[in-house]
Amino acid sequence: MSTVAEAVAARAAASAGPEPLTFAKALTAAMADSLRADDSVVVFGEDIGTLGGVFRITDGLQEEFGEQRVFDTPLAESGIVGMAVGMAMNGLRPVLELQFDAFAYPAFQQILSHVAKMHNRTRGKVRLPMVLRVPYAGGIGGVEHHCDSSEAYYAHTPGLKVCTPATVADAYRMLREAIASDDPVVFLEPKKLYWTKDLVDLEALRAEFDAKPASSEGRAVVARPGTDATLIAYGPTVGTALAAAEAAAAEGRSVEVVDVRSIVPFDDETVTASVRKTGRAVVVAEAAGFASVASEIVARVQERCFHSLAAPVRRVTGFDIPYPPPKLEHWHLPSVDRILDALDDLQWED
Amino acid sequence: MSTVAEAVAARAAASAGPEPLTFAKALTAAMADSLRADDSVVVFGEDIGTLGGVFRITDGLQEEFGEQRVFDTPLAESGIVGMAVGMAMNGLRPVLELQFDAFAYPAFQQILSHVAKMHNRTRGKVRLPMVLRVPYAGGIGGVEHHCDSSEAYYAHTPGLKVCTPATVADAYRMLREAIASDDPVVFLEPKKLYWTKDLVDLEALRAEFDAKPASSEGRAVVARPGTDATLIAYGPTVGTALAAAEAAAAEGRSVEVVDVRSIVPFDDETVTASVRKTGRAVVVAEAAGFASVASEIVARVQERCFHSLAAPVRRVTGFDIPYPPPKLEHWHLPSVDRILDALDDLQWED
Amino acid sequence: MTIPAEAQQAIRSFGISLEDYLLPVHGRVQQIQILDPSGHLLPEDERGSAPGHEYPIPPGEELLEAYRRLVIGRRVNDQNSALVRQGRMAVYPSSHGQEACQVAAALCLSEGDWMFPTYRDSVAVMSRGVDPVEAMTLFRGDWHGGYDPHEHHVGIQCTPLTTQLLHAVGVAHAAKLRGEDTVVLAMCGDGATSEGDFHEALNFAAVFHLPVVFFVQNNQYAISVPLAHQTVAPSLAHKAIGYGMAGERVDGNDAIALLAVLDRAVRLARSGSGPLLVEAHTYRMQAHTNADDATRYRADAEVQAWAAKDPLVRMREYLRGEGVLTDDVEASFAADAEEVARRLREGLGEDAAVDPADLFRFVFTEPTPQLREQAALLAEEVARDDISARDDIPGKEH
Amino acid sequence: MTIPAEAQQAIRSFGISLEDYLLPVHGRVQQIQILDPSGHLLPEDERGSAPGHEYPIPPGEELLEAYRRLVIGRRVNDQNSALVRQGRMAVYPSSHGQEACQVAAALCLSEGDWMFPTYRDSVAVMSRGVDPVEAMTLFRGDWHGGYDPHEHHVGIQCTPLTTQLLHAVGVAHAAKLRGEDTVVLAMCGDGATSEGDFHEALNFAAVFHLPVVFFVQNNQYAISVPLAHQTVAPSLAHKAIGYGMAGERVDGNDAIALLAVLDRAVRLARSGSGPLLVEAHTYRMQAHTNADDATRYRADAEVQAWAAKDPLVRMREYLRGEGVLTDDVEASFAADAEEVARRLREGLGEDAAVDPADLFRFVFTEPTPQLREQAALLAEEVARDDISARDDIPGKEH
Ligand SMILES: Cc1ncc(C[n+]2csc(CCOP(=O)(O)OP(=O)(O)O)c2C)c(N)n1
Ligand SMILES: Cc1ncc(C[n+]2csc(CCOP(=O)(O)OP(=O)(O)O)c2C)c(N)n1
Ligand SMILES: [Mg+2]
Ligand SMILES: [Mg+2]
Repeated sequence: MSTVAEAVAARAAASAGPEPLTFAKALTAAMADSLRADDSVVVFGEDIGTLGGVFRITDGLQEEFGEQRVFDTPLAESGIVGMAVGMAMNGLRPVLELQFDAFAYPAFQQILSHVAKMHNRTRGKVRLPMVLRVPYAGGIGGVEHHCDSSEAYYAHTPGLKVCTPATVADAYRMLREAIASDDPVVFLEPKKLYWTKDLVDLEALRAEFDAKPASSEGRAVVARPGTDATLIAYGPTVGTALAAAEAAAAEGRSVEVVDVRSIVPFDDETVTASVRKTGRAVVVAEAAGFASVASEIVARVQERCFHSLAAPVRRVTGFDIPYPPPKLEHWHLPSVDRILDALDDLQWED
Repeated sequence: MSTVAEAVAARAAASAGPEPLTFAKALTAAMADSLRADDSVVVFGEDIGTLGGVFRITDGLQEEFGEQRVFDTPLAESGIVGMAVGMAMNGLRPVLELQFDAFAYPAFQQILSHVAKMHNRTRGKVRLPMVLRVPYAGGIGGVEHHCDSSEAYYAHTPGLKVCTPATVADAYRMLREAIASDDPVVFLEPKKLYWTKDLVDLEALRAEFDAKPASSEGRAVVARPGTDATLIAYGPTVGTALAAAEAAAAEGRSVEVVDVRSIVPFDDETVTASVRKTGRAVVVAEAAGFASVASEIVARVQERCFHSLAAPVRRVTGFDIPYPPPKLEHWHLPSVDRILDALDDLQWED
Repeated sequence: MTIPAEAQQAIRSFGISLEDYLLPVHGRVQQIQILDPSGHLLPEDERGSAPGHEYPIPPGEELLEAYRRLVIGRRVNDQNSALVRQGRMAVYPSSHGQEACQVAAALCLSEGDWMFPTYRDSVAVMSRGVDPVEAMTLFRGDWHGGYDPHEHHVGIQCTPLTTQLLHAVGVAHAAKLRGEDTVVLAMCGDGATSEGDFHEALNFAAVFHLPVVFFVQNNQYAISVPLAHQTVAPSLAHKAIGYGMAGERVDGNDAIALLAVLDRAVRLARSGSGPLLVEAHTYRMQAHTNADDATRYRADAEVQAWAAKDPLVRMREYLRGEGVLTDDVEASFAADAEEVARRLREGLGEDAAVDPADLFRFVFTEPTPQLREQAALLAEEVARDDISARDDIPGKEH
Repeated sequence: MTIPAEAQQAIRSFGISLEDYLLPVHGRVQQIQILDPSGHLLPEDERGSAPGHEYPIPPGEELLEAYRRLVIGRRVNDQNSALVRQGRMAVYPSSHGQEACQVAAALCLSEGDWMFPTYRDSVAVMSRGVDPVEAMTLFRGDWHGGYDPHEHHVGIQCTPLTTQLLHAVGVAHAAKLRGEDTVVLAMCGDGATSEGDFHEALNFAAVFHLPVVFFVQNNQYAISVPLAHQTVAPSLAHKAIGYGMAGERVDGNDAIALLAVLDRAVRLARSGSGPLLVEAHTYRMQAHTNADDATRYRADAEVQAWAAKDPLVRMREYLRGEGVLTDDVEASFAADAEEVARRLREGLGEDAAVDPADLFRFVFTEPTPQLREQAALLAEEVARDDISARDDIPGKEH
């Protein structure tokens, strides 16, 4: 029986053109291709073997690559990350799955004190090429501890690269780049996007990666061009920002949307160019706003675009509350209306 | 043999006026007074009993209050915090010492998923009156893992109060308030201030606390008035900011310094009033700047004071690097000169 | 740290005791079992206990009450699973097959004692007295917890694995400092024993010599991961040794053995033995939760083999054999179970009103200025009725 | 997961083996000891090993070489403590009194093997071949680590307690997946065994059946906290049981016993036994570091009692008694030690130049645009010479 990744590949090759592919399967394909391309890649975590992961992102990988390269671990997150540090020290490229955002917390000492610092501590003698895949954020009706937006913890920690895809193509592209990176990468996967689909030419993406394996690393992208204001979003809120831009267009306002993609490093160039052009900006993120990645983006934008700004940079973020229970989460999440309100607030009368 | 806390108290009472007191001894006195005033207060952590803590902040407490109320634990930070959660659930007020900033990381799951959320999760049925004392930040020539500035992790987590004193009087005042608080408080102690001294009337502080036990909770304070620009600082950088203001005064510039004191909740009123008045602001913090408390302050200030600002809000923070080794740390830490440079940058010519 | 002589004597034969492993011997993993799967009493010398330390069979009324709760527990599990299928609950981790553990956990405790359960222990929580509908609040998605932990001395059902064991230790420690004789039952699964907090909790309890009974339901799987990938120790009860603690392994589908062992454990703990570890050998008959597909990782034959060891059937056969369980009594138990099921159906049948302002009410004892601002923003939105009319709500589609 | 029959046989009497604790027996904690404190061989039946599994005494040259390293190790400890007092180093955690453990840890490994040391294991690190001055970089404050871990297969000396045990497990796992026969020695202290990572590391090593020898130097204190507040287990070696691992306890001031036990452990691990746990019973003769004041928490009498068990004296007496250690040989060892001390004094005697640009060089394999900006800012400051002239540098006063 061929694996799903192969099936996907076969289908893509046969049709030689875009096919509907889920975000989840794009991630699976990225891992399968990386395992195929590089013997040193290993994949492990909780339930990622036989089960294929609770979100089925590693589905079929153990079957294809065997229990030596794709395996379940005992249930201990610090153990998973700490063991990966040693494996990376000794020539492998571990790709870990931490089952849910909040269940990475037991591993924080290993992540903050070792994953982030080993390269620096050893003056570059020890590289830690490892990827920490973290399904994050909410909007899926999950109970407590299953929907945290934890990017700020990672982004604030020097020595970690942090990125998050918002499209199916980026899911493939960015995960392959993360696995190929010689630095540790925290790869944040917006859970609610796992089941989204897009027409994607996987063969073209493969060719793109083979030709320029780091083409999108560290780069933001303009997801929708516009002239009157800029929405800056990443991961789970990119879609909401695009929907808001669409709604604003109906009201005659041309709104540009920037998809940040890479939180660390941050693409000041793309973001600054957009806001200097439009003169107005709203940062949209799902995490609690206080001392967050959104705060950082606001701080950078006002520093760099001060004289172009017609209004203060606004934020639409999650409230400063523990992630709410399923029945209340829609009040917490940044919504199109809340974004439109923030846009309306940008002192258009001045 | 009387305890140091008593000795200090006796001295203060005898002289009936300000006495030179170290920051460290002010903290000791605050714990001693809290233990005396409230039977439910217990103090524990690593080496805090017989030894009196590696910084001697709990010196004499076990002797005075006994091994039931002041005790050493096995060496396990998650254990310390998790056990404290249960003790707080069952009627006690634990005051914990986490030996150094980076050694709180093993406890992050307990802190982020339980300490911060228990009250919310139980709709207020379970209160967790506990204080996590964390010696933090650098400037003491400490080796790696002993000088992290970890406030952003706590401040970003909804459900935690976070504060940090910068003066000897505040060390006493704020720690007593934190212990009296019914919410969990992360109490950040700038290590390099432990040995600073100030003339402090401890009896007056006691009377102040007895009269208004939460008088400073959540409040920032103007540490030095000025008219031309505002320096916003907290904990270890307040002193540096004051020195910079002094130096600026010599150059004819009147600089106001706001000591934030309470990071969560944040005193927008005091900060906003200052910046609206001066029209210029620099945030000074020791932590790495990216996605930090400093970012948050910049974001809030530009949102609230946009039309008063003559220049973008600037930051002087630690670089986005792992805390450097002793011989290099002075290049990393916010310095008077770097603050003066930032002030110079605030577009005075416009 | 001194153990009363009487307790000391008793601990000595509480399974793997402190004195038991100091010099080499050879043998097999012992396990306490009193009833065989067909409901017959095993011969005394095959029950796994050390000679002279046999476990007494609990009195008949206790067993009958236990069976009643088993019947209710099974019904609760099946009713809740049905409610999930009907979309009345977000998720339900069923303890179908583990009801004997659930019921024994509740029955072994006195009123002042505390229980610290996991997400899977809803039946134990209800059996302890918590209102069934309140217990389901978490899984229904109205709030993170629906009951007041102080009311029945039951911690909020805990998801971050083994973190609750430390809370149990803290509750016991506070009680001890106040001189109360509270015993705390700290529950977790087999997979959870691999987490660092398990280690720290057992060690803290042992070093502070606290009356905590650690109760591990070894249901053979952590989601899809079988026990063999979790540990290669001869048993999970053996983990007690490293903490200077006594441990015991018990058949987790034998309610009589469970009651006997847990009763003794609680009694020992109360009399100053320090903490104890009990491993119950059982099986999760259904998938991890409704979101899981157990056929991906385990064979039907294995499930069937365990079905033959069903804890209800075994107890029923025994009690019928003893003549205690008549048709009438059975009918009344069934009616009790049906009543709880009805309460669950009714309680979860209609949507309880949720108040968006609750988002800000309980973060702190008093909302901060920042939270008041955010609450005002939301209140304004709600007032505009924008939100209720919106279609673009993220997550609505799931 | 299959253990070769030969190894299995050997493990059976490797102290507390899997088979040893399955049924009750009574006795005392066993400990391997070969030399008594006065340097005489103990009678064979008092050495603590199971009959038929006695530890052979290592050959004379190995013992002589071990003694040479003991002498150097002691000199290194004392020299470094002196350099701290002279302000040439920021801090030094001395292993004075634990040199036998340090030397045995280095001697038991082959070239391809790995060592994962703690902050206290500088002597072991140097004994493994790392340049003494490079090893001191961390404590001197020039950088976080001064040597290349790959060069001698020695992890950077680790401060966050027991985190390095997991790195050791990972290195062993990677080697195993590649089919290499690397053994990894993972070191920690008694206090560190209470941390969650200790538990996770031992369990991962056991479940993945990896050739890791966990080596705990039980020096009776974690800073000020005595062992009794850390654990109530009969010994730290007993912690092996909960992971299905074999453990052994050894006199940590008896270099011969240490070499015998560690040599066997490494051999067993290499031959497929899976991980093993060795606890060495020793004593930290000096304060935790120069910043500590040990008189606050321990009595002089206790320290003196341990001084009488000094590992150097014992070994010296034995080797002199055997006639292997002549005055000439001793003089040459002393000269070797003096040579290392001289290198330390010289290497640490003058300030090495530090480059502020290093702050940004190694954060990532390539600096990010943000780091380049920050580096430029600092470079500009440095160029203006402001910084070197500044008096207000925070921390300068300390
Ligand atoms: C710290 C943490 N990591 C991961 C998870 C995700 N998770 C939930 S249940 C589970 C398996 C638990 O298995 P076990 O302890 O055996 O309990 P059981 O579900 O079998 O009752 C996992 C991995 C979690 N809840 N918490
Ligand atoms: C996670 C963590 N917590 C706390 C500390 C602070 N600390 C450094 S050494 C030490 C004591 C360690 O004792 P032990 O493991 O016995 O080793 P020893 O110092 O005796 O060699 C402590 C508490 C630390 N380094 N790491
Ligand atoms: Mg289980
Ligand atoms: Mg020690």
